[in-house]
Amino acid sequence: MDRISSVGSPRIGLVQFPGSNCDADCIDAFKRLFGIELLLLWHQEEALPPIDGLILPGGFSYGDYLRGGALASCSKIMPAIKAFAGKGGSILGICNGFQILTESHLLPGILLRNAQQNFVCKNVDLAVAPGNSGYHSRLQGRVYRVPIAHGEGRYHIDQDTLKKMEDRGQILFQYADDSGLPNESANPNGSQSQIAGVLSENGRILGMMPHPERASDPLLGSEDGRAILGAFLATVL
Amino acid sequence: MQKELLQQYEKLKTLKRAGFLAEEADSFQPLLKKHKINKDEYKTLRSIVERAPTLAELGVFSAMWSEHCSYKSSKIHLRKLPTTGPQVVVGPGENAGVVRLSGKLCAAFKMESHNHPSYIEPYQGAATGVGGILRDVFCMGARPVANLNSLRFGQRKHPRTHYLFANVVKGVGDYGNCVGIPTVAGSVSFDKTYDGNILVNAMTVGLIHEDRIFKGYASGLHNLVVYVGSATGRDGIHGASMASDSFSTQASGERSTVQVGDPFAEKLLLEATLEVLERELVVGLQDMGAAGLTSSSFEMADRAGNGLYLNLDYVPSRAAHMSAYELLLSESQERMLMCVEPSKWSDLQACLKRWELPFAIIGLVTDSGRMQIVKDNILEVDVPVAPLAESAPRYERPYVLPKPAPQEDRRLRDLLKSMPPIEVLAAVLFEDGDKQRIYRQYDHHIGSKTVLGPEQQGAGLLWLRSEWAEPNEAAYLGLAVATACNERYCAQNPALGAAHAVLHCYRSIAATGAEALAVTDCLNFGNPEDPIVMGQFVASIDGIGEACRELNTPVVSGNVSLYNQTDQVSIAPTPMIGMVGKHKDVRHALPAVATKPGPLYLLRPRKQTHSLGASLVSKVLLGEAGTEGIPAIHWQSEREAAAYLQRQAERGDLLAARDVGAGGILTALVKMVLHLENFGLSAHLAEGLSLEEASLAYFGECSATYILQAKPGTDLSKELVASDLLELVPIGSVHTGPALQVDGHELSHLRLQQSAAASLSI
Amino acid sequence: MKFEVVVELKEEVLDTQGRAIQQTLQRLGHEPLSAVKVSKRFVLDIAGEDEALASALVKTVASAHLANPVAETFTFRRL
Amino acid sequence: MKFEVVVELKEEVLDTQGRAIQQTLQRLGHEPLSAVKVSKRFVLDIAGEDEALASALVKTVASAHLANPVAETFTFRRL
Ligand SMILES: Nc1ncnc2c1ncn2[C@@H]1O[C@H](COP(=O)(O)OP(=O)(O)O)[C@@H](O)[C@H]1O
Ligand SMILES: [Mg+2]
Repeated sequence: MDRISSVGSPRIGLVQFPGSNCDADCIDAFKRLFGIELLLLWHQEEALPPIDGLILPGGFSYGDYLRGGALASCSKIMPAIKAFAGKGGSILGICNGFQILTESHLLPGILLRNAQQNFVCKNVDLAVAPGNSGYHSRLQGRVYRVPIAHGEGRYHIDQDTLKKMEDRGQILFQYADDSGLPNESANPNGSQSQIAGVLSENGRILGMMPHPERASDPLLGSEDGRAILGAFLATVL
Repeated sequence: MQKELLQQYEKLKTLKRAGFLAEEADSFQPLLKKHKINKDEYKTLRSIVERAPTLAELGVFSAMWSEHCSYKSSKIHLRKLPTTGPQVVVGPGENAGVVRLSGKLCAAFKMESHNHPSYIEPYQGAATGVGGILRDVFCMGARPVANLNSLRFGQRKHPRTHYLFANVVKGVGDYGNCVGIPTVAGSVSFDKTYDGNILVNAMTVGLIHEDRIFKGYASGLHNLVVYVGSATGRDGIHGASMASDSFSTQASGERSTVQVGDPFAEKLLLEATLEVLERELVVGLQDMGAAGLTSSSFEMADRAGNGLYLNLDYVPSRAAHMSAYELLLSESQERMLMCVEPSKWSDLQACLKRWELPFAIIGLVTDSGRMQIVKDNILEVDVPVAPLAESAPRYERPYVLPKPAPQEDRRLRDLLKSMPPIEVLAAVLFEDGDKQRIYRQYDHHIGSKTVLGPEQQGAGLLWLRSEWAEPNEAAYLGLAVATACNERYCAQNPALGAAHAVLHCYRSIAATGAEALAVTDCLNFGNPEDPIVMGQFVASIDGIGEACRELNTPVVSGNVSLYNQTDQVSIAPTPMIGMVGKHKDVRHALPAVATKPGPLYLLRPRKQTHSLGASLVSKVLLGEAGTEGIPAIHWQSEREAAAYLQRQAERGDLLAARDVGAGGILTALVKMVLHLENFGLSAHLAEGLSLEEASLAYFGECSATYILQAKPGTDLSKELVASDLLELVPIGSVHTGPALQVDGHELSHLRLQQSAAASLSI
Repeated sequence: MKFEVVVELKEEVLDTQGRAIQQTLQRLGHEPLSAVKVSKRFVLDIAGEDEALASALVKTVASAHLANPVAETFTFRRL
Repeated sequence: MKFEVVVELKEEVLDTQGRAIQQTLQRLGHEPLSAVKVSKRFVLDIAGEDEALASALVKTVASAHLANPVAETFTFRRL
């Protein structure tokens, strides 16, 4: 997909669903880290304005009263988002945004209730799994410390699809120990293969449970989100 | 719609009235009793209504005059609290208190209890408690940025404790997480005084522009009264009087419909309310809290000195055939009452629709000075507004002031003489369990402001980055928040204990490098009709008042929760304190845990004393408070210690600071590295002392004492506090590697962490 | 022996989940969907042969742990 | 017309909630309780008289929304 405008900063949209609550954090992070003003898109719009990339923020859309993201995945704006994805558009879904992406089948798998049954809020270390996507090549070679805060983050997928995803390099992030080894004892929610973030086949849609937008300043505990959000921006440049 | 309501209003006089209660009937006295209206109160009621009331009217009076809504037992004493100061923008009386942080940037905050509902249904009780306090803050126009919660449960081995704990924590977490407000600090303890009556106190802090503080009135003749939010069900009817009810274990099976919290609806209500206020679409707005539609409509009308006409047929309801009584008194959650000028109605409507909130016009502002409420063409309520509020009962209940008389208590000292300190330490450290069980379930990062959260173990600290602050302060301005109350101290000595609660918050705020600004409280006490309990209450107010005057932290909001008792046994006085402070530069924020190696110091009074009375070690080893006294307070020392911390933090010389509280110096010291795998410490606190003396120095509790960690290479002792009162003593250092040594005792991490794991099962 | 326990909110208690699901799905065009109630269902496997004993156990477990009597009711049956 | 929809985790998906409940209850002394499976139950109210139509709607709603085929299966019946 061509960029909307080749000069100036990219046009990035952010969808607000009823119950989205990490929208302000995303807006703030993009402004401070990259000087980018996100375009706010209301869930009831049926068409997207011209954009280069799209963010689905975290929160509890519709209270997550069915499964996380299930009700939002059928909101009015979704067909336009699917069309954007179909054209190879770049999308970043964070936490609830990830759930919305799996629920609307833009990403494989499902996010089930955490294995230990409780909501969990903490910093995790993320390792970058093998793969050749733009994200992989930008992010490989180090560990990222990023907060998580969710009750339904246990990634599940059937074995065959998992194998295919691994072969195609669709796994991006895995929960790891601080040395960067994916590790069951570092797995906060029982995710299959410690999966914390996955990509679409074309490598342009990323869904992840951790919140890179919150790791936006050393004063907040980590600035590792900058690299991750930067890798997303790189996919639209 | 306005026209239609006006027409209805014109014809009001022709309507049939609901039946007046038959005062001679046998059922009448029991009915009054059920509504907790006593003889004198009924006399007043009658003189206001000028006839016998209808059932709905009786319900209205009962709710408005309940302890919960009217503060009838506490008001005369609350007046003694200091409430003013240059930082105070809005003092007590509004939905929340407001203090100025910098420039036009203010913090609105309040704390509230939800004790009884949480005991009956812990998950929903705790959740709706959080919802209620959030609404109090955002209906002033403030955007909530932090939640805190203070929890008190029965002993860990009490059969109900695990269930209550697990569900209260889940309820607090699920609600705050879903609305998207970080829970950045709190407190918890387990004590047998709460076996039959737990405490769930929730606090919210919001940010607001000084010129945009909203105090809503139902003003403007014929303006529309609009109901916004979830439909009304038969939830928590009598909630307001239940909150003032005491428990008996027998009655715990008999319940009205539980209130269910809907955090998703709350989030929509929050966004819609802030938008409505920002765009100035309404003249009045009030959340429907305790006593629901009744208290919100009366408050709104009373503040404007107006009357209201309401037609309950328009109230969205969830259950069939709800009576006027039920509609007026239901405590269904997530609802607001708004008052709008007809010209703004279409904008308001569009805004509410966008947020997918149900709404309905239910009435009009009138100049009658009366509350006139109709349902099914029957006039159900017709009472004057102002007298009802003005004549609310006030009680000067008899009280007996406590007279603490501490005495030496050898039992604990003898025990300490015979026990290895390391064993005592393990027991003390984990008495309240590992607090991760709580705060892991609370989102404490959302909002991207949390510089210090529960992982840093002290007060919460938010980085505000607000353009409303003074330009030279705006970039790194911080808001510090804390809550505390040591119920053991309060049981022993209510006045001094309450002062300690204020001090505890003050110290943990000072330990971040911030300056304390103001206080909110939540006064949890037993039955005020018991002169001893009332005496505890009065003494506590004195203690809080003294502390707040001495520390220059006025009380700007608060809440009173009485009748916390089971089977006639009242809880220990628990005046929970919440405090906010201002941090000038969050780049110099001090956590209460070590993050790097560096030298350690003890900042303490030159004449330090260690007290064992009502100490944590006494609770753990003796199973009771003992008879010795609790630490005395020396205000000047406290102020100097806090000022010293702020100064040193600002200079950038410090890495961490922790106030010494329950459990004494050794406990505080070990907690600074306990959760870190990569750091240990070596320190000397009581070398050369006898075991009894050493244990006293380790676990005795004290005042004006902090543990500081300096940046490596900084020698703090060079700039020793130039004070006659305080001294700074080097005690060792934090180093890399797990070894943990104090006075030659090896306190291996492993051992301690095992006890941490064991404490998981409450 | 398998038993099914169904735990439902009492009639008068607000079903926040059901309401949100119903409203959203109706807005999506499923107009005839006039109400949704959400409940929990447990399938319990009880070791042993004695049905009366097993059924008593199910009842105990359901009333003491699976359902919260303040807000919920339960029914159970053998599968 | 009322329908019941039951949404269950597929056999191969670990039911962590069921396992947690089973373990806790067994620890509390309910030894014969050898397995617990948790599922969701929805009661849908469909306006109209035509059962075939209603039943088709229930099926659509269940398969598109109430159950996620990646991990769940559903059954439904008229009540
Ligand atoms: N109920 C609670 N909710 C949120 N945080 C809590 C709660 N209880 C304790 N905490 C947090 O845990 C940390 C340690 O608690 P504190 O009461 O200060 O213990 P200590 O005795 O170790 O000083 C603090 O940061 C506090 O805010
Ligand atoms: Mg502390």
